[in-house]
Amino acid sequence: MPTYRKSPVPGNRWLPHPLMSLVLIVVWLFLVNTVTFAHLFLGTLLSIAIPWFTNRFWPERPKVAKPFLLFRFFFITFVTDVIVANLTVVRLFLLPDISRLRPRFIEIPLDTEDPMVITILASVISLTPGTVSAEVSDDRQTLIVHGLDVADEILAVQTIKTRYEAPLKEIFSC
Amino acid sequence: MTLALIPLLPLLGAFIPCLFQNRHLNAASAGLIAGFSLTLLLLQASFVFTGDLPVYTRNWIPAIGLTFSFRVSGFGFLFALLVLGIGMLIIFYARYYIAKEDPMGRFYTYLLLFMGSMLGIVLSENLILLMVFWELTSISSFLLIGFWRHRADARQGAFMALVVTGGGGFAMLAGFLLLGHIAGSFELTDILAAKQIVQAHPLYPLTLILILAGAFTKSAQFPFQFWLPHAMAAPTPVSAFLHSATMVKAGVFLLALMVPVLGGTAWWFYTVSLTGLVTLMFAAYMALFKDDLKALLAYSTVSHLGLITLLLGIGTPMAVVAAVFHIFNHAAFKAGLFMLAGIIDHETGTRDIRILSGLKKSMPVTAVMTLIGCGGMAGVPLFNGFLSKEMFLAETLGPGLTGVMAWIVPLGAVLSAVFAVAYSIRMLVGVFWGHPAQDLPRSPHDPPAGMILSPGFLMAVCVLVGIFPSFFAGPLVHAGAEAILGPDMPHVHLAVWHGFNMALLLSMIALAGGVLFFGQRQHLFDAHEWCLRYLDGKALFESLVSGLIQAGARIIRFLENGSLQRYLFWLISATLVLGGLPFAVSRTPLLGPLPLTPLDPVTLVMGLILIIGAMATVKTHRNRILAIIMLSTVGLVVALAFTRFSAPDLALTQISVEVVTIILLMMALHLLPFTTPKESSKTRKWRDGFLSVLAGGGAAALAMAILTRPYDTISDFFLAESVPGGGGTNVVNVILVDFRGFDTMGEITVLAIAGLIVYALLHGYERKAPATDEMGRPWTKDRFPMILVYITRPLLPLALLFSAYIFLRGHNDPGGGFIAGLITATVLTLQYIASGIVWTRPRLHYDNHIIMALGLILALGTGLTSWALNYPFLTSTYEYVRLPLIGKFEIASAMAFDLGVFLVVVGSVMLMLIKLGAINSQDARTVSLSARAEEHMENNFLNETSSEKEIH
Amino acid sequence: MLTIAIPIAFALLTAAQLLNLYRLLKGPTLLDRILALDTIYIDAIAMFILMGIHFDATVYFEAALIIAVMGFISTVATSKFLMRGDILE
Amino acid sequence: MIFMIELLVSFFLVVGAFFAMAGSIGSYRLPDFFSRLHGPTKSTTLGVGGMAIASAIYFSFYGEGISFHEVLITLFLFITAPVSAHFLAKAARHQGLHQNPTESESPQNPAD
Amino acid sequence: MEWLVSACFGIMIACGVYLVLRARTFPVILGLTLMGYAVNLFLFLTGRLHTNLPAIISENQARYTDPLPQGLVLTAIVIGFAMIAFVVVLSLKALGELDTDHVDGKQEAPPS
Amino acid sequence: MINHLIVGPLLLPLFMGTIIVLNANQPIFRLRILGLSSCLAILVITLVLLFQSVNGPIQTYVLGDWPAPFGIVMVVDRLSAMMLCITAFLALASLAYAARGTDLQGKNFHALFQFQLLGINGAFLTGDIFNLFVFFEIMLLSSYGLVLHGGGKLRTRAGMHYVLLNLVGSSIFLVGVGILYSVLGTLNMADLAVRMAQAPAENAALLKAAGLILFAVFALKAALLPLCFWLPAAYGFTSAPVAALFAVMTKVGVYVILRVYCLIFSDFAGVGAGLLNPWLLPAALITLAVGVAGVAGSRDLKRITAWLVIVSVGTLLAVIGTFERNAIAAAIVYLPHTTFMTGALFLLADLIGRQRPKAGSGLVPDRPVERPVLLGLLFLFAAVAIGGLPPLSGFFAKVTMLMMVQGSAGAPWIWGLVLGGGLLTLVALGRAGIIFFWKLLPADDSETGPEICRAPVPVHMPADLFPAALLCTSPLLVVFGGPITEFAFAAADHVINPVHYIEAVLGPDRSLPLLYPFGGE
Ligand code: NA
Ligand code: NA
Repeated sequence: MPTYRKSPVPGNRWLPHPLMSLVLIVVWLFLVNTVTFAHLFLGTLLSIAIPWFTNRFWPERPKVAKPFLLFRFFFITFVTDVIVANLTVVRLFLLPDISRLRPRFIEIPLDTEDPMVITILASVISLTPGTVSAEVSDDRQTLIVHGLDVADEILAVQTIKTRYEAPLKEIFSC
Repeated sequence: MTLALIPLLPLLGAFIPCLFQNRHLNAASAGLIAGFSLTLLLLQASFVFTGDLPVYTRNWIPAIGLTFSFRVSGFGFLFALLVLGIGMLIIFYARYYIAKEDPMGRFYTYLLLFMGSMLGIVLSENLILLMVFWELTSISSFLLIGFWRHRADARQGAFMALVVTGGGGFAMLAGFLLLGHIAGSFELTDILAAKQIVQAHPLYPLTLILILAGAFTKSAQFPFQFWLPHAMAAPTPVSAFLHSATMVKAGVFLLALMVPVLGGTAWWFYTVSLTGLVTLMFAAYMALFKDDLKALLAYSTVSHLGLITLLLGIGTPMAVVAAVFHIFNHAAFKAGLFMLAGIIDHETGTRDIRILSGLKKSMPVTAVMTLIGCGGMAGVPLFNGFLSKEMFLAETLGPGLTGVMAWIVPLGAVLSAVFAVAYSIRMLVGVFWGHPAQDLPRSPHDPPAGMILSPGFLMAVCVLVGIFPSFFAGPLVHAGAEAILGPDMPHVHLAVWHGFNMALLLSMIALAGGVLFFGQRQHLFDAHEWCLRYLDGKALFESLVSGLIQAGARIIRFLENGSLQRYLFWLISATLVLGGLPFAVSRTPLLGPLPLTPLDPVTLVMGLILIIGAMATVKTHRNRILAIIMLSTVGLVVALAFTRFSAPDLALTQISVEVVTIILLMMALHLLPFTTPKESSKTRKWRDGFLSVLAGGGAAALAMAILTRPYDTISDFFLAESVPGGGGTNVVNVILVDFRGFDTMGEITVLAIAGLIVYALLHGYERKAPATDEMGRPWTKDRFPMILVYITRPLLPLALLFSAYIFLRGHNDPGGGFIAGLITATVLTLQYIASGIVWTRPRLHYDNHIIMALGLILALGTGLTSWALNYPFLTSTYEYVRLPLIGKFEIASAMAFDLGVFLVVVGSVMLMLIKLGAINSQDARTVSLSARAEEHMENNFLNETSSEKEIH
Repeated sequence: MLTIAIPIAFALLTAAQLLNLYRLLKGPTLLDRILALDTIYIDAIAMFILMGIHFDATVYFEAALIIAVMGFISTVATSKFLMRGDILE
Repeated sequence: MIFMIELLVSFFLVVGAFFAMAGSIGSYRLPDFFSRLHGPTKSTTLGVGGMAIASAIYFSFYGEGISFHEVLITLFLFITAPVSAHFLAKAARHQGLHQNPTESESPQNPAD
Repeated sequence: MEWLVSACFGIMIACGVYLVLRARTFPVILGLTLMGYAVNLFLFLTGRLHTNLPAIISENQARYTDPLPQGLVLTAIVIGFAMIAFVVVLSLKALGELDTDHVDGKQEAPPS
Repeated sequence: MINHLIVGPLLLPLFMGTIIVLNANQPIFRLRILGLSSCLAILVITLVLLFQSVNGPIQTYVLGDWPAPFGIVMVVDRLSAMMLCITAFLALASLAYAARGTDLQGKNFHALFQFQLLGINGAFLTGDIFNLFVFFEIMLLSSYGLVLHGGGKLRTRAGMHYVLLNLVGSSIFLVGVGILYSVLGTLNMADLAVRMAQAPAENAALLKAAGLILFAVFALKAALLPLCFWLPAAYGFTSAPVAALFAVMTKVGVYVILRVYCLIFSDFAGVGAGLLNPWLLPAALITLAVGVAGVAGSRDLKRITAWLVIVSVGTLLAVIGTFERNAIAAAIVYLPHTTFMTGALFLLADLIGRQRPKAGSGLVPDRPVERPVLLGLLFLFAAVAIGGLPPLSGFFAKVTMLMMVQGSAGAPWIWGLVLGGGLLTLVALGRAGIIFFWKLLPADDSETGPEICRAPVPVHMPADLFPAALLCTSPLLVVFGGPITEFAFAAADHVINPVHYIEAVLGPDRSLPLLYPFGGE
């Protein structure tokens, strides 16, 4: 069973979810498209008020053990992979002979049971090379993935596990 | 006022007898009221006999010429006297007649009501007022005839009387309205003076016919005579009252009343006299064959009314005098005879002439009185009936009749007189002579004095008038006739002996013929059986009524067939016809002068998607989930179109609403059948298709007509005032929360109502969902897929922030409370979708009713604050506030209003969705509860308890 | 430059929408159609953004964002409907 | 400078639109549902993301100030698109769709 | 452009009318929804077609589209939504009470 | 000085309805007190408005303080004040009756009732055509809820027909409003009238189409043939107090027809002048005829009453259809009478039906009702009034109408149908009364019978009072017939002559384009 932290460590009664509040302030500034003190003030108000309300919906929160790794994973590995993946896929779409594709399901055994990590992993897989995550087995032990053009199943599984699962596990330390 | 009190006393006092349980008090109070009335009437006697016409007038409804006015003419006085005099006798008589089991108080109430209405008829000065009392007699006689409600014949008789006389009343009302219209007034005094104008008017014949219809139905003239014999189901005092002096006499009263204004024309003469003649003969003939004493008397009554009608139809002054005299005489002997028949019934238990026999021994007093009454009825000399009948016979020979009528009328008169003598003899001889009857229900003897007193008084009047007519009846008849005839009043001397003349001869012939007829009656009886089948008015009436009822039912069944499709077809067709007609008949071109804007390919393609999506929705509507998908394509493209044509607010709203709608539809679809069966016939499909194409074509044409026309709009005001007046740059939003804030107020009320209704409809409603999908596949056991659960949680605060953004910017940019509310509601709903009601509800434990109500109150309260500043409801205000660091920002009251909108939207949408989702939650939990789901739920509960702890 | 790029982008997006429409009508499975609809939603977002640039107006942004939110919820609800029948349980 | 910006915007626009269309081509051409799923999930999402970036650049230079809110759209799509795809795939597996389109897809739409 | 928009409106009305005339509640609701979209569009059209003239007061813009119909449409959309939500629930209620989704409560389909 | 009372009949039910929603979980008696006190207060307010309107000018209330053609305006003239009063009184009696138990048959009854009042009052008050749509929707949606209140097979089916037809109707309404705006560019009804009078001929067909399309909607609400067939089932199967209140709902349709076609499409309206003149009278007469057939052919008192509602609409609109001042005045005289009496008859039908175990309100003999004297008397009262017999209001209203249509082209038809219809009504109600109160089964007969459908519900005294209160208006309408008729004529003056309305709403300058038909009153 995953370990849920019922009470967030850094939060308290009035600021239950500081990280979320920070994200919300940033998003607010993105939304309003201007950085003025007024909007910062308003954004802060909202960023305190909204988590206060939504805290109950997200009592168990992932703890980011390695923020830097997170940053590197998303802004380097992920972004490049997305672009590469898309170029690959587009090439496949435009293949003159579409029947050359080798679509198939592959099963990836999971090393983690943390639902957040599984969720992120599944999403990342879907956005990157030729794969779409299709199902998490009921016991959360396997992730079933559809590959558009899979030459070597074992290689594919291996790539996913090392390139995505391992860093994610490390980031969220589980 | 005294005048008005004469009819009003019995009417207003009618309820008094009802108040007592004691039978003596019932009768005494009724008698007292009638007595008061009579006293008041007699106070008027001095005026009447000196030829004055006392009138009491008060304004009532001037616009329709209705006044509350009464008059006592000599004729009215005569009638009122009859009504009250006989009425009091009846009250006295009924005290003994009405059985202990019957509610006597109610009887007297009805009787007084009737008496008052009757007095109203004869004393009204205003024609509409007269009509009021006229119909009141219909109602009260209905109650009286149906007094013994447990008897089927009483019910039928009452109903028939009501319908026939009430219906006649409606015709008469029309006639009166025409008459008043022609004469320019509804006051009798004016109308009676308007003979020339009325008779020269093109509507005179119609007016006459309508008024006569009322009079004839009331006085049971042919062919409306049939109701009267059936009204005999009433208790005998009622018959005695209604069918001698009052109800049926109202008809002839009216005829007589109208003689001065409507009489004297060929129309009048032929209609009235022929009707009278036919009635006279027919009823006299029918009376001959009646075995029931009351039935015999009833037909006799009809016949005598025919006689009076005939006299009024002839219309010569002497005929009118004769009519008035006969009205008086007939009232006296017929009321008495009815009472006597009642006594016989009361004492022997039957009224059947065939059973009754030889009663003269056991009931000598009754026998003598019946003899007097029958004498009057048959027109035997020395009894009152003889005098007026002889005057009648004289008139049938008089100069008033010419041509064919000159011999038809006398012939008919004599023939009916023969019948009258015959049935009178039959009544008298059949009951009192012969062998004493053996097997009567009761052993007969003369009734108690109280019961015999009333008929006794009347029989005394018959004899006294019969012998000393000028002393006992002269002044009354004179005053009565003079009131009708005015200056035409002839010199009349009522006397028993007028010398030997043709009339006397005819009387003698009648008497002799009657005796002869009575002897030969058996042959006639056989022939009569044959006629009866064809002359049964009751059967005709009943088949008419049931025919009408069935026709009504058939029409309704044909039109109102309970098919919504048909009703909708009519609605749409009606709209098409109405909307299309102006274009069909006018020559104006469809298109206006505005130039068309060029079409670009992107818009074309999007339009194409919309068109295809709409058509695909129709094409796939049997596969419902597919149709939903097609429909949402249309919704999306509509939103794109709004954006394309400069309506970003609309696009936002459209998209949000569309998604919520789709979710709603799918939630419903889960419980509804997945597919629609094919059940429309080819014709229906073609018909509907045709209508659809017409509607679509019409709609498109309409849109073209509009888009190509220039127009001049008030919107410039909004554009100009939005910033300075409303404090916002988004004009659409300012319109919503300010210029037309009241619409928005109504709109959120609609939403709240929808929430309330959905809650009300679904409260306690449960429905088992199908266990498999439409292909028979079982549902997945993964109720709350993990990935969705964990993606929605961080999404919630982000979406709420977005919603706050949309809300706050609404006044100046696209957005606003409604869209923000929808986003919030949808995102919260997403929590329910992802994690289920059990998990989510405790985290959102707000009562959506309350949120909704608070929203409404906030909106309302914002609007009301303007009252304090003496501005109308919903007057908005805004202020630019400058704070240190933060700078200048705007506070608008419209924002508070918009927050109300937001709350209502959130509350109602959540209310609807959650309530809808909860319909089958019980079933779902039990049906497909897997181990995994159970575990999941357990977790949820764990989380929940802990989080609850956190909160408190 | 933009005067060329925008029409090209519009043309490409329009073509994409047509292809989506084909898939929407053709199916063959219901899921194909749902996918097609989802794609129409996303391409609509692209069109909104493009319109914003084309008209030099910022008002299309919210519409785009709302479509993104609503399109997601719509797809999720429909998929759940297919799997569970009961969307909100 | 202006030209470079315009070029950049144009580039992102066209490339984004191209990816969006490529996604649709994928869903148009590919033989089975699972394969078709790849197009919209990846290409279209990226395409829209590209156009959002174009918009961000455009409005940052031509608008009233820096405009980054388009990034939010991209972000949101990148979060939700895989979830949608995952859900659709899951539903498809639940419905028993297989790689081979001819086997299972015929009885799906009784009304067609 | 006007022709296209008018045609769209007409076809939506036609489809809506046809569906509303069906015998089962669900297609009727679909028809009502479609008609609702169409009528909202029509109401919007009473402000005529304007490209890129949103009614948001700004110094850069000289002309604006007619904002009033848009306000009306917004109200109409909301009311229409409330009505559809209600009628959806009503159809379920009717199914429970009448045990059929026929609009007239007919139990069996008549032979076609 | 702003007369805030004008919005009282709107804000009060809105506020009280909301308060009731907030108190939804409180004991029912509290909700009843809230609802009834609201109705009572509305009645008082509307009475004040009525008295103000008797001698005063047309009053307006500009919401949001935005001047007339731009903002939304409420208008109180004599007719609307009277309609408000009628509604308030009927609502009070109906709600009091519902508080005898009907309100417990489902949820949210009291809140919906208040919102229903809001909708109806709004439709009477508003001077803006789109706002009229909004109030129509409030009225309809609440009525959907009330019609369905309590549930049950027949009620649900009838309710569904009612709902679906009206939903389509709402769409049509919007199309009509849209056309009007697209040509005339305004929504204020007075402004519409002014602009209609000035509209060029090339827009005539479009404007006429708008008017006639709107007529289809109003005809649906008012239940004119062939759009009336939802009514008998909907009114006949819903709960009695709701049906009683709904006696005024069709009158909303009538009112709106009167308002719109005497104002926007009046005789002075240029291209739209006299739009409805050829249509209304025949449609109304056919409705009247079919309504009478329904009255005669129905076998249940509730259904009879429902058809009587159609008859009353047919009568009203036939009279109004002459579009003459006097006739309209007569219709205004008839309106309160027919509304109250049909409302009372619905309640009576329920009282009677609840006490007859087998037959309910069906025209079949059954056991005697409890306290037959009182119920019988009330029924007699109602029958006499509705049948148009004296001495109750029906007779005088009928006389007034017949007299006032005299001289118009349709007069013979109106006379014939009104009088003939009256006779058939008399037949139907007489038959019903005889069966209910005279033709009885022995009291012990039904105890053993197998076909008992429900136990008779004893009726407590107060329940009788409410139909009685409605019936009491009938003699009052008669006794005060003089002033009432005078009022009706004054009200008709305001209705038939749009200048007054336009002046009140837009100020004297704006009505100049219209002719002063009565020489500058
Ligand atoms: Na559910
Ligand atoms: Na459920």
